[in-house]
Amino acid sequence: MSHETNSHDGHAHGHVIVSLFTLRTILALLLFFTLLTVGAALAEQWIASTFSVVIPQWINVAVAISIATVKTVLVVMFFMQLKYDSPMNTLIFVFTVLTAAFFLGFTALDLGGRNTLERFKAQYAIPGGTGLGGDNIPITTQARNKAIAAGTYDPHHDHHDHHGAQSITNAGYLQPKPEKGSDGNFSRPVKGVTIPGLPGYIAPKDNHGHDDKSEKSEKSPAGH
Amino acid sequence: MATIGDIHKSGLPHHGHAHGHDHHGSYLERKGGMIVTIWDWMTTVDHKKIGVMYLFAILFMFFLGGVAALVVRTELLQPNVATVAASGSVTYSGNLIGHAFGQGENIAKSNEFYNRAMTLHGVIMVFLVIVPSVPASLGNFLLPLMLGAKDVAFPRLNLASWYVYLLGSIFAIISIVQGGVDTGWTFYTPYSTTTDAAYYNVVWMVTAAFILGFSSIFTGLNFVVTVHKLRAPGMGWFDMPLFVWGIYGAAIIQVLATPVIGITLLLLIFERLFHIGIFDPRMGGDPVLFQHFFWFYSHPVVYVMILPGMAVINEMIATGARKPIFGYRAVAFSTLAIAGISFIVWGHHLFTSEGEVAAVVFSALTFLVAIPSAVKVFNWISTLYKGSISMATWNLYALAFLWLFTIGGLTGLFLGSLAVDLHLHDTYFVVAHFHYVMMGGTIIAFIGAIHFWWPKMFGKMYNEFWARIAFFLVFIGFNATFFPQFVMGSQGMPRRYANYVDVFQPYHFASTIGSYILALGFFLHLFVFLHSLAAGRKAGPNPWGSLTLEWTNASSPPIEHNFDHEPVVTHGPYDYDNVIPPQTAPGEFVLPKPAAVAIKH
Amino acid sequence: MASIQADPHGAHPPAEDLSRPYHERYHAAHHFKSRDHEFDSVKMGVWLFLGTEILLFSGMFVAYAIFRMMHPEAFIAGSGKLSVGWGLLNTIVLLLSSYTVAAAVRHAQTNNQKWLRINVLLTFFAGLAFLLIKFVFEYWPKYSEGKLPGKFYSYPYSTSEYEPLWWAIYWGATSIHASHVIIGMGLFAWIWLRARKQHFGPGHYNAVEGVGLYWHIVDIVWIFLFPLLYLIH
Amino acid sequence: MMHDALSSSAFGSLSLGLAGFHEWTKSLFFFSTGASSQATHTENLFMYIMWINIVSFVALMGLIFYFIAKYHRGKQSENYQVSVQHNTPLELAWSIIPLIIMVPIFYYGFTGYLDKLSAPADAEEIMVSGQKWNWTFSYRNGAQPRGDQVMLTKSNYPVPQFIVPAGRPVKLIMSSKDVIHAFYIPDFRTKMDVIPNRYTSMWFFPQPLSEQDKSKGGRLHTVFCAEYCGDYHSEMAAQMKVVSIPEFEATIKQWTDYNPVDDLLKVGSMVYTAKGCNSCHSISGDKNTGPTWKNMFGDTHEYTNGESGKLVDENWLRENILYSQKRIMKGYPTSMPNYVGQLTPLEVDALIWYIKSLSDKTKPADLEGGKKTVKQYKEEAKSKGSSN
Repeated sequence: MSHETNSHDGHAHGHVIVSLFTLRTILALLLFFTLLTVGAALAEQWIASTFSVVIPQWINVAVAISIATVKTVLVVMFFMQLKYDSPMNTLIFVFTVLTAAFFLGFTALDLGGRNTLERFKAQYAIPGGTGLGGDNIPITTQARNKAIAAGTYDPHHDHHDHHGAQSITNAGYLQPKPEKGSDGNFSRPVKGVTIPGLPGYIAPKDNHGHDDKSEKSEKSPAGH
Repeated sequence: MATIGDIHKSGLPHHGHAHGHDHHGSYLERKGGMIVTIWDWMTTVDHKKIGVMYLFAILFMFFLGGVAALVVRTELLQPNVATVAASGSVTYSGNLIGHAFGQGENIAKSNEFYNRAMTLHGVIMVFLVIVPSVPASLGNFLLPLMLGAKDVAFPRLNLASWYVYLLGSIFAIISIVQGGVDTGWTFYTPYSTTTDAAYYNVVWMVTAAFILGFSSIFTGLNFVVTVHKLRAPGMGWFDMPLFVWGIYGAAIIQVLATPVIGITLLLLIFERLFHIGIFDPRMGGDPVLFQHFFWFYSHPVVYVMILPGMAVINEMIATGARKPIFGYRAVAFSTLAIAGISFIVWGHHLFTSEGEVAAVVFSALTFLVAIPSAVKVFNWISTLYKGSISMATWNLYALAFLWLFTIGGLTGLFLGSLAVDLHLHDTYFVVAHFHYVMMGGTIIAFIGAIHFWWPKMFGKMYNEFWARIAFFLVFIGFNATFFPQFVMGSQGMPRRYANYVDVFQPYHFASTIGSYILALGFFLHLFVFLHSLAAGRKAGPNPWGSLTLEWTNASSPPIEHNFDHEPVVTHGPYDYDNVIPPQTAPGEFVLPKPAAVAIKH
Repeated sequence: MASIQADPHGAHPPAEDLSRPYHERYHAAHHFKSRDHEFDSVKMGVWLFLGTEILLFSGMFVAYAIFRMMHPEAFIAGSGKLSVGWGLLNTIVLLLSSYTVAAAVRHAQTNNQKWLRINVLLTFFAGLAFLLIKFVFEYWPKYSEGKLPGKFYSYPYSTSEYEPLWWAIYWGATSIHASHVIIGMGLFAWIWLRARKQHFGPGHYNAVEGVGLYWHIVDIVWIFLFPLLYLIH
Repeated sequence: MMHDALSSSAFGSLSLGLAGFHEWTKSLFFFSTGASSQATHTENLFMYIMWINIVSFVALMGLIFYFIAKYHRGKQSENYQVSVQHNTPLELAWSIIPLIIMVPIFYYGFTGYLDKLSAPADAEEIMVSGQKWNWTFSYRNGAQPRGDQVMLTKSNYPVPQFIVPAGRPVKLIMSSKDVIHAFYIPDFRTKMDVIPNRYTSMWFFPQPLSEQDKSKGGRLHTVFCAEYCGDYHSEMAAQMKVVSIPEFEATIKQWTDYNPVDDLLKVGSMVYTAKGCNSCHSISGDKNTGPTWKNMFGDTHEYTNGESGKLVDENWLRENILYSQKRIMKGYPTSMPNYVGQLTPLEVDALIWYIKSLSDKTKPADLEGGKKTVKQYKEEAKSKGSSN
């Protein structure tokens, strides 16, 4: 194979030089869309709080993701020059995104709905794993207890540090998750079954034998 | 159509010519003293040297993993039997290896020892042996040669991948030296994040797998670009040897799937070290999410293992039968189909843990993968038709591959079928199935391929007689080891058991004896190879009479820059009907004169 | 990244005319036919590498999506505790740096050495600014308040039991992204040092192009992280 | 089935032959047949796939051997011929025919799977909990198995026996306390993972008892853990006993409490296995995940929080069982859960007596209190309660 001997062949095919004007236009568009997505999120909160309407979560998600996608397409086509590049590189990019989409899609197909399907069983569900040691108090409660014990807990603390509006709107967005153990969305009556021997959300009551558990059909869990 | 004359014009290095190299020495030629030579190998960017270094590293790791397998099989020779003395003290017998390592008196310790050996076997064989086996060693060596290129696209990245592989191996060995891990090679959470097996060992081992992923990515990325950009003049996509197609398909999967195991293992390390909660159900995390993450990589990687195995089979079958591969395009497209489908079937590893909808969808998709695999097998068998079938060791391995892979593939039907899988999941049936595919497929193809390309790589012939004896030992040992496991599995023997109920003992016994025969066969192969290196006869450039570029246009072993002149492709890789392959075997492999050649011109 | 670049010195250093700038006398590595052949191969390699980056981050995005579906209330509570202002500023910084890097490639193509260096330097400092904002105004306050993943969580005013999980996703995703920014800054420092020696010009700018593409992907990841973490509630 | 075949007279001998052959081939792969309705479905599907496999394998390998015999290189020159390099109809055929063959495999796998998952509404529900390395069961009235422990392997590791009614659908609702396990009943050809943060379920319909089964008092099936879970994974089993419905009802009623005539020592030994103490604490003196109970009573130990020198007595034992996270003995992991709320006072007392009885330092005379029966204990507790 002979080495290339010419000094250079200038701008060979495939080497497209994008003009600064194009680059600046794209930058301006990107900045515009950035402000738009923030604006959309704020506007949505404002609408929800001012008119006391519930805006479904998916609208928020769809708007944000769509704008992000438009921005990505701009970056990929012009800054990364896929528009002028070999189609092979576009193919690589598209296949990669497709693979990621399969990854997300099929995982969500399984896990996305399972917790809601089985929520009625939550009363008994035992969070296994031993990341926190033997006690079963949620880590958020532990943190609060610690702060209370240290005397640094402020009961009037604003829970929503940065978004003033959110504390109002959250009520609209949130379908509050039923307390563990409440029968709110039980599909069938609870039989008086507890699982003896399981640690967890069953209230620690020292002096009950198994024999009288069957009478107490609605056992309330420890409500931390 | 090309004639014999064309080939000579295109530069077949003749026996004499190859050794009369004017200024181009063999790539194996020493550059100076010992230190200079070692430094030369350590800093080389020559794909052939990197491939050879990979080959020896992989074979060493195969030895380590094999020893772990023998430990596992020996431990399972008999069930553990406890004898309770009148004083109340308990003694255990039956756990032979446990006794040998001083752990025989305590059932928990003995079981833990088994679990570590089992994990060691899995981790080493998957991450350090089978995934890099064919691509990193033979792929590195052969891909540029087959394409008529001087090197892979990014030689320094190639060297980097080798060093990353070494680094990963070192991490794995650190973990092993410190006592190993007992998580199983799948590292399922929350077991792997909470097991009391030496705390940092798990982190070492997971980090090793994480690092090895990068080695895999580098190799894959390199190969994809090489195949796209560095084909010799005149070589279109469908003029490439099918070996290249197989490696290409595997490389695509390596590039697209491996990053996901990277992030998975990174999160697992975080979880183990810091308990960030992503896989910890107590903090709202989800252990089944880990399984999805893990198998999103680990199922496609099954095809990273088997596609290169199939790739070498193409070359061996075609040369061995001296026939064009039947339905070249079907085989090439089935490679891509397997690579594509591999990304959407991972859920069949989770039939017992995932939701109903996902299970049904994944089951349906799983059956799709059977089609391209079946097409390949049919095409290979058809290739034998009216051929001239060689009985050399490497072709025996290719035929054995057909036998073993067919069993492995067909038994996959049981596991893809949901109702049956609920019974067979996590039993020895699964163990037998994936050993028939992974070992009977990839490793058998790999061992055969080493024989096939041995003369090209080292310029020496091996002893055919003893190699065939070793082959029969391996083939018989393999079937004796793993066939009983199918029966054991369908009867209900779960996998990863250190101990078992008595009824399974005959099968375990047969399996263990089989594994000893298998080991014997592999050791015999080792001696055959060592003997060849020390005292093998010199090999000509094309002892088997093949038509791909590395045989027709390069000497054995190849010169440093592969080819004297840049090869120009004038015939297809399997154009046996029209071209008499130049052949330089010393004696026993005389080729026929195809009548067709005379007729055609 | 760096090792993807093909051998810049070629197989045989040219003997002729060392006074000409490096990018003019550059020879492709010996196994390529021409500099264009090498350029195309390198670019394809970089794109494949970017594919692996996308899939690496896809793991974090999938985890985000799944946990969001499982514990929406934790994600709403956690998202409300982030500062949109700093997030927005960082987005703008990264977008600007994306522009400067695209401009740097253009100036390499047109042999405008001065503006090539300036743009590379600007990109480097944009990365630095991003990290400063991230660490000083986001990571540090959250760290000191105890808004940390999993076991380390100690912020007493949570409104959801699974808030530590949100912080695991937040810290995981942003720290992996930040580590990519740091790597990118290292690469730009390397590019700048080489640009000073006039290594890049119309005939040879593989490295600028490759590192630029990498930087754009880092930018794109942030384009998605910003709304997902800060804006969706 | 055999007797079905006999009853059809017309094709009696033929179908006996076929059915007998079918049963015989099945017996190569399964220990028992027809333990539940789903099991039969799975076995038949298995055998269907098996026959497809055998036919394809024999056909393919037959071809290979035929080709080798006919075209091996020894007789190459007269055999080597140019043949077609591809044949589109043939290749299409062998792509499409396997696809068609696989449709029923998928379909029957799918229906069988749904059948194994969706339990009828009137199923008998049993809660199953897995933990390292023990299964615990709980019936609808809160009863837990209090039968004898059985040894399935020869490794001296007792596993629980639980009962299910014959001829009534049984649904298992399962969850794990720690890592992932899998509940696997080989005879029923089904298993399901037991996962920490969610409930999984499976169901089956145990076939009615045969006369032979009845004479043995029930039919026994083995349960394995099929998902790797650590040191005792291979010992984590259970025995399922299929009994008649009346016996089932009577037994679970009896299991709601301990037998009134048993003494506390016996109850203690039952609690030891039923509550899974045996998975960590040996009684033989072997060190395990937890310290052995042999000679624990009346001895002193060091703890990770610096305490030492305290003589183990009844109160000390009570505190450390109920609030075990308070102090951990040196050299052992922190994995023992608090048992407060999970043991009845009776069980705690019984355990204490049991541990006492395992120590050489306890004189036989000191164990008199442990001879108290459950009935006596309860009466005492009642009188104490009323006096308060």
